[in-house]
Amino acid sequence: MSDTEHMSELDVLKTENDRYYAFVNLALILAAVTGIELVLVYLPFPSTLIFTVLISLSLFKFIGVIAWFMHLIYDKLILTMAFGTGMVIAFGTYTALLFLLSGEMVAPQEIPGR
Amino acid sequence: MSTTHTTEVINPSVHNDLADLKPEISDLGLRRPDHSKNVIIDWMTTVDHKKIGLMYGAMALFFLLVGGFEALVIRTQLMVPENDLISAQRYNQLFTMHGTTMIFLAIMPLNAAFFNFLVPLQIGARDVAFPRINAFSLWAFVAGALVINFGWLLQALEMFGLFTASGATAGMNDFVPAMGWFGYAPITSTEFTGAGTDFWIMGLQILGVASLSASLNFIVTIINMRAPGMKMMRLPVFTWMTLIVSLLIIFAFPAITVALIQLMFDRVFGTNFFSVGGGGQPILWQHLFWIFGHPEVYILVLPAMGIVSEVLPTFARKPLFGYAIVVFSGAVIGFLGFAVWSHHMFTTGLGKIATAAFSLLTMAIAVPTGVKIFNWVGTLWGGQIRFHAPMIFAIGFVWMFMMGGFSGIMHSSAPADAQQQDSYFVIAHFHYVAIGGILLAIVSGIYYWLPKMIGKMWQGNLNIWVGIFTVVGLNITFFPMHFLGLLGQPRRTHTYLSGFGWESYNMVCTIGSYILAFGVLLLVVDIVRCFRSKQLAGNDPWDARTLEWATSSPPKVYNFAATPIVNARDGFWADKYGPENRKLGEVDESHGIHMPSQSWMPMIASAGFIPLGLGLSLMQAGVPFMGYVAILGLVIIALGISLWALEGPGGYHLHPKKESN
Amino acid sequence: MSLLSLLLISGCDLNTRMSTFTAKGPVAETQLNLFMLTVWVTGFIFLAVGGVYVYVVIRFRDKKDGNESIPSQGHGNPLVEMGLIGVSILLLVIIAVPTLQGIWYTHDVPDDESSLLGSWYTNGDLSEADAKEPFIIRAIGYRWWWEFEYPQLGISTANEMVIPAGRPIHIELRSVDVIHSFWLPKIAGKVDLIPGRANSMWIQAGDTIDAWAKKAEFEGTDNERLLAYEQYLEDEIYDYYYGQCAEYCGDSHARMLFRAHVVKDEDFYAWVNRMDAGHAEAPEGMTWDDWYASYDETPEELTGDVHEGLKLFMGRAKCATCHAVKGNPRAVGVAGPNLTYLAERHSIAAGWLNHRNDDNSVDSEAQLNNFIKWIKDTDEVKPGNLMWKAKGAGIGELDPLLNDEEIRKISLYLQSLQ
Amino acid sequence: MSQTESHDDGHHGLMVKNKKLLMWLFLGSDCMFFGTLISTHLIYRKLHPEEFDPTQLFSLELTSFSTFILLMSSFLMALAVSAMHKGEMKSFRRNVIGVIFFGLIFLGCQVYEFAHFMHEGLNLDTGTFGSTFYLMTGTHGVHVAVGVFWLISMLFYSQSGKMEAHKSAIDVEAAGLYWHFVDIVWIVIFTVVYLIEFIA
Ligand code: HEA
Ligand code: HEA
Ligand code: HEC
Ligand code: CUA
Ligand SMILES: [Cu+2]
Repeated sequence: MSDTEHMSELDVLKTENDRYYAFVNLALILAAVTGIELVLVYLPFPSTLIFTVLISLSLFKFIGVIAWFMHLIYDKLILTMAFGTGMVIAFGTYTALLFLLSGEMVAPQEIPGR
Repeated sequence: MSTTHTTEVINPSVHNDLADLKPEISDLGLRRPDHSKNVIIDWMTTVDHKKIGLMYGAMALFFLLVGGFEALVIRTQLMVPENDLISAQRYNQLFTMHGTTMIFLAIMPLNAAFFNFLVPLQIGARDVAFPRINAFSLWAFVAGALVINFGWLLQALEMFGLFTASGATAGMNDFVPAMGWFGYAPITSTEFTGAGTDFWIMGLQILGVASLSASLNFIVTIINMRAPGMKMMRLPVFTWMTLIVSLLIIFAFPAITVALIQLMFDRVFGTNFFSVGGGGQPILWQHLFWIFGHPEVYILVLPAMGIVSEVLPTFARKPLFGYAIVVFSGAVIGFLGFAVWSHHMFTTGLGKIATAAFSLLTMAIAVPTGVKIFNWVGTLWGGQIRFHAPMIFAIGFVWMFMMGGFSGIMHSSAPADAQQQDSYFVIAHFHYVAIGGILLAIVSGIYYWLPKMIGKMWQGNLNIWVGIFTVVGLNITFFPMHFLGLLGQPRRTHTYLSGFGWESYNMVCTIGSYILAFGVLLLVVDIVRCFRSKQLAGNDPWDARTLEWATSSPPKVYNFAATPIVNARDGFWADKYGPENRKLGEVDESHGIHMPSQSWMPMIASAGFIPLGLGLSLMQAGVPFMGYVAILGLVIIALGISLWALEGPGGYHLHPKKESN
Repeated sequence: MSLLSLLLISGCDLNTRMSTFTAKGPVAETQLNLFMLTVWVTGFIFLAVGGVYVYVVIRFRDKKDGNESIPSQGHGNPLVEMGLIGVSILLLVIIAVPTLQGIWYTHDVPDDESSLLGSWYTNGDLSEADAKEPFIIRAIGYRWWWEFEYPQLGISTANEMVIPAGRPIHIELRSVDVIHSFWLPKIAGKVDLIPGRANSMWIQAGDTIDAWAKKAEFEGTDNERLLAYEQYLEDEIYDYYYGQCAEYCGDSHARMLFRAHVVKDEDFYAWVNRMDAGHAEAPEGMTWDDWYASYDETPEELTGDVHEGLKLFMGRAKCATCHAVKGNPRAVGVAGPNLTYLAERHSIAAGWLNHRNDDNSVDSEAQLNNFIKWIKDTDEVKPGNLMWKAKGAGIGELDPLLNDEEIRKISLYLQSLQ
Repeated sequence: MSQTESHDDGHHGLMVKNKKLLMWLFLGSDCMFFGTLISTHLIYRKLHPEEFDPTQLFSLELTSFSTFILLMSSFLMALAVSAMHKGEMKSFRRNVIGVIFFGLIFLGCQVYEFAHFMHEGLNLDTGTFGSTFYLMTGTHGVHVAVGVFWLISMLFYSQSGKMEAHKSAIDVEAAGLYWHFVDIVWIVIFTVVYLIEFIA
């Protein structure tokens, strides 16, 4: 943690101890969410609803790990920018790609003479 | 104030701070190769960004000649219709390797040479953030270049009857890649091409590792290693462009890395990523390639723009017009570049909506590019333009690049592109931006910075002839190609019938290419003459603006005896002409300068790429035992990296005597 | 430089065989117009920016007058920047709007009544479904030749297609091996044939009568109109068009050419009927049944060059294993081009070997030489092609190879396919 | 590479350690890397929805379990980094052993899963599904394996006594970032590759 560099030993201990609880809570939540996800897919709700919820939950886990375990919320903005740029480009590009390729354009393999 | 063409003689022994230093023992218990008297060992184990830059430059110039030679053979073959100087197969290998060589082995490393040499100097740093990773990038590049070109060796041996493929590979005679520089599936499948494709895949993969590691290094360097006072908005534009290009590289290369892995799996393990029989879609390769490929062309051109943005202000003796907006438009070009990849695929049946979207986004790129052009003109406006060699090429760059950009705009109109795509019109477009743009800028950079790099000054007026021959040659070679394309000549054709009205154009193009090549040859001669020149350059031969000119030429290992404190954009200029409060300051370095230790490990680790790459390629071709060679390569890499980690960073301290000026 | 370009432009003929400057159909015309628009717009910018640039470089050169004072260190001017950005965007909009129109127009066969096959095809019966579709040709790319199939008309040909003038045609693009690209510059820009992908495009040689009349602002009775239109087609459209594969597809990519004969409706119908019937008779007027009876039992009685050529074609030379000749019940190969009415084509080997006279007739002497050359040096004319080596099936793998006499006879037989 | 150098953490305007910035940039780049792999898989699922029905093969229970394992390893990793910052070597070592252990379990599950799938007839060359599935999850597995190897090296290095809490904290943190990233990639894969296949 870059911000610990300028802290005294004691401050480090204190912040780390504070974070400890955040970590434990997050771990419990992550475990619970994974359990919910597992159950959710079998529930008889409309599939779009389940789909949306699943994606949101996964997003939530994703952000949770990045923000706390990876300290992004504690750290300098530049790191969020470095990672975020990659995320945004990857997400944008591949979402576009997913729409660019469509099943309609798929043709069976052409065999001479058929 | 220093005048141009300083002739003061500096006694090289005065500042020799290294003489009394002895190598230390690393954490592994081995002697570090520091301060070796053996020149070869010294260069092979160096972690000095300046030496690494020079090596990149030398290697890249060599490959520029190789690629240029390949182009000359291509042009000679096309001089007259139905020529049979070389076979179709050889021709196809030549243009594939010409494109690959020029882009990955000539222009990219030439840019890397400038990054390496200049960025730490321009930001007032001692070195890059990770000097050993930097050395690793260099040697990985060399390994990749060797793997890609290995096929030529086999092909040459086969041609002279010294080698025939036998055993599992019996009958194979295509060892050099021949599927075009973008290797569209499915011609890259084992059904259609042989070992050449594997060398290409593995070579590009290794080059990718080299580029990625170098780029990560540069981003960290630029963000973290700046001298005090060197705020982001005070960075020289060249450094800004390096930063943007490095970001483009780290976000663009993974796409092709994965695509190459998938292709390799198709070839080696029979997967179905791109093979139609198993449901694969060859079109996917095109998308993945261009997701990388289009940012790649801006990766090539942005450093060139950076160079020009340094040269023009220096020789107009004015600051860059609209600095902030030039930087910003560079970033916009870079990131818009991720949103236009399908303009290379207008003829693949994208559908109306996608075609329209990519058409418009592509046009949008003209705006930030135009901003740069306008600002360069603005820089010259009201200046005091001195036509020294670097300036001649920079002025040529703006002009020629603009022409290349305009044909890009013609491509961006999708229906018009339907007639242009895969014709010589495209060849004309990108050679204007590549040669008229990038190459001229790089030549300008060479003329500008070589005196800094080697401490010697150019002699005579050969540079004018270089300028005349390259600019005239490039226009004679590539201008007619616009017409060739519109008259229907497709690219990548090893020959053509007479009667289509292409003969005279082709003849003119070929003649032009020889004029161009002669220009390049003169450049090489001029560089050699510069190396042998007796005239010393002095710190600041051009009356320049940025920090690298504040230190000696060539700069000492430690770059700056005392880290400068920057108080203005164009800090060195402000130091010379600015008000008192803008002059450079100095950090107190009484505790000495920490220098990194040299190391064998980067080179050893990257040497492992050679057996890995060749092994995997030949294994797929069916050569026995090659799997083991590949594993050996992996072991070498792992070993190199582990020892590298264990030997520790080391380092020593220098106490340079204060420079006199 | 500009002098040189002027020289090039004025000194050179832009009406060449594959020139995109002489557009002969609405698709190519749209594309050409757009191109010219980009040329004008960028040309204008070139002159404007380039002019200022040259002026600046000359005006502000260092006068060497000993005036060493430093020029004013101006940093920029936001107003100028914004203005220039605005102008750039405006100029781009000028290109963008017609580009969008062009993209929509060139994408699909126009959606109107007269585009349907049923609205103009009067040569025999069409199925209901076919009549309601545009005219379809399936272009299938092989390394290194083209198959052109007319699914609605039940015929198939190779490398030289025959199409009626003034009729929109929907082309389905398919490939059996690698990517090829269909490019007929005077009629339409290219679209790729990508394996595994259902690409298509539309082409049309010359305007339809309505479009033409509108463009020419023709006034007059229907009959006059028809005649004048016919004259326009005669003068400008009926012709022999050159095309080429435009995507690198391996060794002989340079030699993967094709042709389109654009003809009047009646000629097109006649051609279709001939292709449909195929070669109903064996040489010298024998029925195929008789010929095969003799071939199987008393082959020595079939004498004369053509008979002997056909015997070789069916027998030792194995030609029929790869080639189909409609009518001939045993020549039904599919690995190579369909050879029905081969001798009427003006080129072979996918357009590489030509035998066309200027008056649009076939030069039979050159044709014979080309057949001989092709069969003898298949691998030299097109390195790597399947006819020479095909895992044991190629004629380069015959043992012994065909001798000159045999090749001559086969070629003479091929010349009888007309 | 626990000892990647930073010979001079100099005067950085932004006060982020070199190695940390390097690692985050690398992870940003890796987003593109896994983005390519995952999107290839999704694209082929979209193009050939009927080609293969993975619900017959996937065992959600097993995959949920290994997801859980990986999440917990991430938790331990966070604790290990924390311990390192506090200079508590022992606690650091304990947590890292836990991470390694969980990582190995995850790999074990994956090996088992692959073996099972192959036995059931899903191979690398089974249509596009086999190709994309194995390459994507396999690449992730290789990342996990590299992480495990890295942590094991670190463990041994800490045993050798050469590791000083404050100097090496950054190395541990870099390894930690890498490990967490591998975890979040799996979070995505778990949802878009496994779970959504089961939505009725
Ligand atoms: C090396 C660098 C480089 C650069 C900088 C560019 C710049 C551009 N390129 Fe180019 N391009 C290539 C390298 C490059 N290209 C290569 C290598 C290929 C072919 C690959 C292959 O197939 O092998 C290619 C191919 C290519 C194609 C595909 C052609 C095809 O295959 O059919 C297209 C299509 O849109 C295109 C467009 C553009 C555009 C719009 C720009 C723009 O960035 C240009 C912008 C610049 C200007 C417009 C000039 C200055 C501006 C002004 C003075 C302002 C005012 C102007 C206007 C308002 C118009 N390029
Ligand atoms: C940035 C890159 C770059 C550069 C600088 C060049 C430089 C040149 N290129 Fe390049 N070219 C490409 C990138 C580049 N090219 C790419 C990407 C392709 C597409 C490939 C593909 O389709 O896959 C291509 C394709 C291409 C073609 C089309 C081939 C085809 O489609 O069939 C042609 C044809 O004229 C050509 C010509 C030239 C020429 C004459 C030069 C000249 O500038 C070269 C000038 C000469 C020199 C620099 C060398 C000087 C040498 C000597 C003085 C002699 C040395 C002697 C010995 C070594 C013995 N190039
Ligand atoms: C193994 C398959 C094969 C055999 C056997 C074969 N051909 Fe071919 N033939 C081809 C293929 C494939 C082509 C297309 C080659 C090309 O243009 O690239 C071709 C092209 C031709 C053409 C040119 C057609 C055109 O429209 O351009 C002629 C004529 C021809 N073959 C005649 C013959 C004769 C005569 C024989 C026997 C002596 C023969 N072929 C045997 C596969 C075969
Ligand atoms: Cu077919 Cu090129
Ligand atoms: Cu592009």
